[in-house]
Amino acid sequence: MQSSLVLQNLLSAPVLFFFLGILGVLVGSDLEIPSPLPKLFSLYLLLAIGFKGGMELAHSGLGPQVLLTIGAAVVMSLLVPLTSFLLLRLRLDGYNAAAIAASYGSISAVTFITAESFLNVLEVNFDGFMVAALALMESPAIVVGVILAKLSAPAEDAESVRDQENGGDQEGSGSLRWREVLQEAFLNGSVYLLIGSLVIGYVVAAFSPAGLEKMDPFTEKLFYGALCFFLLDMGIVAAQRLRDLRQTGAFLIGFSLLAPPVHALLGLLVSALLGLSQGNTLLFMVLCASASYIAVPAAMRMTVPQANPSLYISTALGLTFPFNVVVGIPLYMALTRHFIPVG
Amino acid sequence: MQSSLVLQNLLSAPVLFFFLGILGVLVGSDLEIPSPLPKLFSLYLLLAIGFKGGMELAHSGLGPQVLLTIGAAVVMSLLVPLTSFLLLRLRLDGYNAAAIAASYGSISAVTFITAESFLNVLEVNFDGFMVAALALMESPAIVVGVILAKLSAPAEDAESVRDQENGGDQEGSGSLRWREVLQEAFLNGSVYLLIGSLVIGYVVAAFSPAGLEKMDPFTEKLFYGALCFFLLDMGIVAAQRLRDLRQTGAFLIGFSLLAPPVHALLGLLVSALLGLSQGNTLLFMVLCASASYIAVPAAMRMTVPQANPSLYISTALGLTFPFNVVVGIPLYMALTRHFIPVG
Amino acid sequence: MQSSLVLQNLLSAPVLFFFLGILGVLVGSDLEIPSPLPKLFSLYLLLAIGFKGGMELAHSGLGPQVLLTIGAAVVMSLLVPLTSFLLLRLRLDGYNAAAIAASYGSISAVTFITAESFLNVLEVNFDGFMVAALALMESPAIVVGVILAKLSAPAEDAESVRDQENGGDQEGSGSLRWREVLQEAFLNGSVYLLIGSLVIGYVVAAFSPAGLEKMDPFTEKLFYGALCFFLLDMGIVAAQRLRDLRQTGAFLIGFSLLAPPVHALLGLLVSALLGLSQGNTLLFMVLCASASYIAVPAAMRMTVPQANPSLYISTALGLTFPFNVVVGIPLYMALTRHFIPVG
Amino acid sequence: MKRIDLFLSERELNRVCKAITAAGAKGYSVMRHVTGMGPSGEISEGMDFSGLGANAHVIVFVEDAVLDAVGKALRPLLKRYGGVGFVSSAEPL
Amino acid sequence: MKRIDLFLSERELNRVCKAITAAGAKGYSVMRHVTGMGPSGEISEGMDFSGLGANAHVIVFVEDAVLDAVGKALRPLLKRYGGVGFVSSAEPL
Amino acid sequence: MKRIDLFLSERELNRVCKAITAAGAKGYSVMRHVTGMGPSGEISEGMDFSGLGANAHVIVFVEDAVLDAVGKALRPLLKRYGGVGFVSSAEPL
Ligand SMILES: Nc1ncnc2c1ncn2[C@@H]1O[C@H](COP(=O)(O)O)[C@@H](O)[C@H]1O
Ligand SMILES: Nc1ncnc2c1ncn2[C@@H]1O[C@H](COP(=O)(O)O)[C@@H](O)[C@H]1O
Ligand SMILES: Nc1ncnc2c1ncn2[C@@H]1O[C@H](COP(=O)(O)O)[C@@H](O)[C@H]1O
Ligand code: NA
Ligand code: NA
Ligand code: NA
Repeated sequence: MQSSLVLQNLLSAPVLFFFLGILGVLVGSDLEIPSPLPKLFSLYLLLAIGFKGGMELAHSGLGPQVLLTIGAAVVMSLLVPLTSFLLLRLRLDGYNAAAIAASYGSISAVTFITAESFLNVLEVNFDGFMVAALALMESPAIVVGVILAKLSAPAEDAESVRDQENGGDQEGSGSLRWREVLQEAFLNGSVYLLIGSLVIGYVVAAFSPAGLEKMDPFTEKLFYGALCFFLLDMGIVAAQRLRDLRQTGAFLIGFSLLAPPVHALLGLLVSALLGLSQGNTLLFMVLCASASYIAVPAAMRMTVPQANPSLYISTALGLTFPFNVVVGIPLYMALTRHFIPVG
Repeated sequence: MQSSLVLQNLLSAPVLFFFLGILGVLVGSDLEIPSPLPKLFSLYLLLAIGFKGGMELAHSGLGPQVLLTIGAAVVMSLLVPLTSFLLLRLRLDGYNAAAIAASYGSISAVTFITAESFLNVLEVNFDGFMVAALALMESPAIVVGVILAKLSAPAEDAESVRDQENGGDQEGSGSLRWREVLQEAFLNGSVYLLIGSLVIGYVVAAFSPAGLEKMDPFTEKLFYGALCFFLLDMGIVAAQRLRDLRQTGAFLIGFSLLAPPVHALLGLLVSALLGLSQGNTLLFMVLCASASYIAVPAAMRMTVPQANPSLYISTALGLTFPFNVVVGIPLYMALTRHFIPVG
Repeated sequence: MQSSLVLQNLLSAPVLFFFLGILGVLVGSDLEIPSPLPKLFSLYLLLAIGFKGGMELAHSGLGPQVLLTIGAAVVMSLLVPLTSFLLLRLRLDGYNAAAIAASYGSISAVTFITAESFLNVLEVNFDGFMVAALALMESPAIVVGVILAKLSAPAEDAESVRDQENGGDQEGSGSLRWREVLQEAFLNGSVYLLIGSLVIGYVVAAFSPAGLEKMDPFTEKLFYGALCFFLLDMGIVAAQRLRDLRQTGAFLIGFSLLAPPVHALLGLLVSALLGLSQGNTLLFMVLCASASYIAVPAAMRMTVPQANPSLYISTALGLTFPFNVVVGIPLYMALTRHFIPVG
Repeated sequence: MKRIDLFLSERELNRVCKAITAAGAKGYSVMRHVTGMGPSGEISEGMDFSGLGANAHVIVFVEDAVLDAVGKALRPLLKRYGGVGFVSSAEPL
Repeated sequence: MKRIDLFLSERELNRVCKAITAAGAKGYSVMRHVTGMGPSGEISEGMDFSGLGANAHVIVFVEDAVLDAVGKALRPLLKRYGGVGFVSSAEPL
Repeated sequence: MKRIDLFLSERELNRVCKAITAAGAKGYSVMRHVTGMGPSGEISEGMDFSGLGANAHVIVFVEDAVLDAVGKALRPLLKRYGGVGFVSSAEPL
């Protein structure tokens, strides 16, 4: 049964297109999705998933289970960076450890979407409020990452950074820096679009439900195919990142492949305690297991410029993302089926 | 009832996404739809609305009421620039007054589309031939604008322009200039695509109706969602334009907020005289009330380069467009319901 | 009946949008589809047609007729360049003759898709395996083209090319050159995407058919409209190419208008021998008649840089493509109806 | 040899390119979707779909002898429709 | 007159543009979706949608007198966030 | 320091970039979707999806000492596949 889950995932259209992209790079095809087309698909997926999530949230309401699950998700996005940081600090300096930890505390929306598609094919139900959990896990991890970076900064370094800052862009005091961090954490384009679409989906479902049906062809019908197209590009990009792993080192490669299942197990534990359904458990595990390559790198680049972007991008995008999409999702589903009772 | 109309508009998906875009700029999110993606949506909307309009025109036929309505629309697109010009001349030089007047005589396809969506949600019928009116209101306003600019040009200035022209691009005589104006007015990309799609929709509906059903998922089903996506970007762009209003001055701000309802009232009067249905009346009012930020600026930039583009773009896009989409449409609908008898 | 076929083609939405694009350039409209949007549609069409073809291939299976037809298609893609080359050599040097010959041996996916749409409207059946034939006709023609170019290269020239190569990019021996040719022939982005999507469509249909229905809105429903949009751009591009024909000369213009019907007749003969259905016959003829303006030019530019790209692009895109789309397809259908028995 | 850099609205591009070749330059390159700020305000990427259009950046490498003709052809266009131009020295690679 | 060429991550673009105008330059032009290679590795087009972003190329033509101020404003930004800058000579067309 | 500007078909880009780094340059920047006109005709934006592809603009800032090596590596490529290259002087900001 486990192996059938793996197969069912491997033989699904989205994962096959992901492989097609990876293979293209490996065999040397010049296939590429020119910029800014990937951005179009990425914006579309965020808008659609947010809208649908908000719509379903309006139907299910904000009961105690919903709030508890979302709360637990936020706690996970604060916890995971802390434990990851301690581990990463064994080999990396504070800046890089903090930036990578933030990435793993946050989430990958595309991994989540792929898991949803997988559940759809298996005909396992899940709830729209999981999208709210997704949306609320991005920002806390960023804030934690910045705090960790500041705490681990050598004293003079912190000083000189502040000086540069003052000289450079005339921004002055330490308090201003915080505004920047919060802005990067909460108003990052992808976070903002996801939360905004969620709210809009909620409002439309609650107040003008006639609009839902008219949105359906765009946000629902088109979704699966657009995901395939985007995963084709993700495969290309992930494979290109694999080349960077030479400079990444064995430690980080190990981390990026072991962190996902470990965090997924943590998520399974929490899901069991919360009494989540099988579908929601898989999604919760995927949220914990996945790492951000959009919102967090964007924020870290601005707030912790001392960290090397290629380290956090390469691991999250080149290893953790493919691992979760290909192996992780069916593996977590097998665990879910084993430990979580049906319905 | 009026307030419920406003609410129904405010809580519709397209308007909410428009707000999301505006809010994003105001709070400082870095959300953006990179170029040329907005162009994709803008071309798509023109193609789809043209095709659907042509299709419905083929069904309704070109009866006297249709021709009369289209004729009245064209007359409005000649009249509105004249009255606007007289008003604007109070404070602005001839070039700028002419360019802005042309913009307000012409139309905004996206405002029209948003009004159509609004009518759909209210389940109020309207006719496909209104798209033909839309398509035919762009060019006359441009021609009037250029004539007004020429008439108000100081004698020596007109002379020197002609000289420069001759020296610069060797284009020679004054008659050639007219060819350029007509080309900008009638062959402008957006005018051309809209009219072309209208004709194609008509032809396909009349001669190979089997194609209609196959176009439906693209031109009809996808439309509402694509409109939402595009309005998200329009919100971003409109809000960015708001910054320019500092240099615009109070007079122009007042004009851009008062002209729409005044022109809409004119449109209501004409609609009542023509005996249009409620749905068509709203669309007619919206045509009169809206201002162009695509075709007209493109044409004015080339034919009246003495005018300051940021004046006509900022007012049409930064104020008039949001006003119409948010407040105008439900307001005009309330007036329609009050003055126009049901079907 | 023949003339009704021509009309039915001329009045279909895709062909009308193609005309709209051509007309736009001729009358001087500034309508354009900015890059990389055409690439989006081109990638989408390849993905969708490949996926659907693979899906139908899985349903029909790989019987002897299927393999025979595909084999015959590959043979045609080897034969056509040879005969074309002999003809072109009358007036052109070996490099240019070889590059143009390769283009006419290969295929145009958009012409094929337009023919499929035409069959759909006529309600004539055709088989999914024809897409496999399409996919397999691109690479052989490229290989033949390169061989022809090498064979016709003057001895010293071949020498000096190898030297430059060695000096230039340090790539060394003649065997390495072959790797490059095969890579351009088989791993060219568009070939790779088409074959890859075909395989994925096959695999999904065979192993996880639940995914088919979810892909349907993207790959099937949207297809016709997207084709229209893309043909609008193809019209613009084709018309722009027409300008280059001045330098092309009468001989090449004649070739690009006569080669398609001649090759189509060859295709008709083969189809009759194979006992193909009417629908498959039309598609086979179109494959033989069309010329490549994507995969082959991309490959020739790298492997036969001595040839003048504007010659092979202008003829394939500016003349042969419009000829096939507008006149060829209905003409070939008339011939099919005349010579191939129904069902 | 001289290198000419022009920044102007996409809308004027056709005219400018025609003037460049008419003045005797043998080639030019165009980058579009350029944004920026100049005497007449800011051009942001968001305006690309509007009638205002974004900017284009045109680069022309010409022989010293042709510079004058190109400059003479372009200056009135830049003055009339807006845009800026700069010249520097270069040599073939 | 001087021509300044900057290559930096799109993410820093806003800051850099503000610094340029604050330092007294009268205009600048921006090209986005730029890829490339530099001391800190390769930036490929594929990364454009990710949080890393692609590069931007900023061109600023300034009077010689303003060069110092612009350089002073930009150097710390380039040092902090990455990116490179070069100067050459130019004159108005 | 020298500034090298290359204009060539997107198709040759990979080769050219490899040659640049192999010749010892420490970085380069690439702009794609470039159109233009040169000895071998016009490249318009519409051709971007076709096999011809649009042009790319590559900018390389190198130490004077490296210029020769880069030039030597690039000239045969430009000759073989088409494209042009120019050099001018520059200094770090
Ligand atoms: N000093 C400058 N340096 C670089 N680009 C400039 C400069 N001044 C103007 N530009 C560019 O030229 C465009 C048109 O300028 P203008 O219409 O004169 O404001 C601007 O949007 C900028 O892209
Ligand atoms: N020598 C150079 N010539 C041209 N562009 C460069 C050079 N060095 C760096 N760059 C550009 O600057 C970007 C940022 O460099 P960095 O972050 O310092 O690696 C690179 O991605 C390149 O686009
Ligand atoms: N003199 C020039 N100035 C600027 N760009 C040029 C020049 N000549 C050629 N180019 C560019 O180089 C590309 C390739 O040139 P070619 O293939 O030699 O015709 C052209 O399409 C232009 O983009
Ligand atoms: Na996580
Ligand atoms: Na109006
Ligand atoms: Na062929």
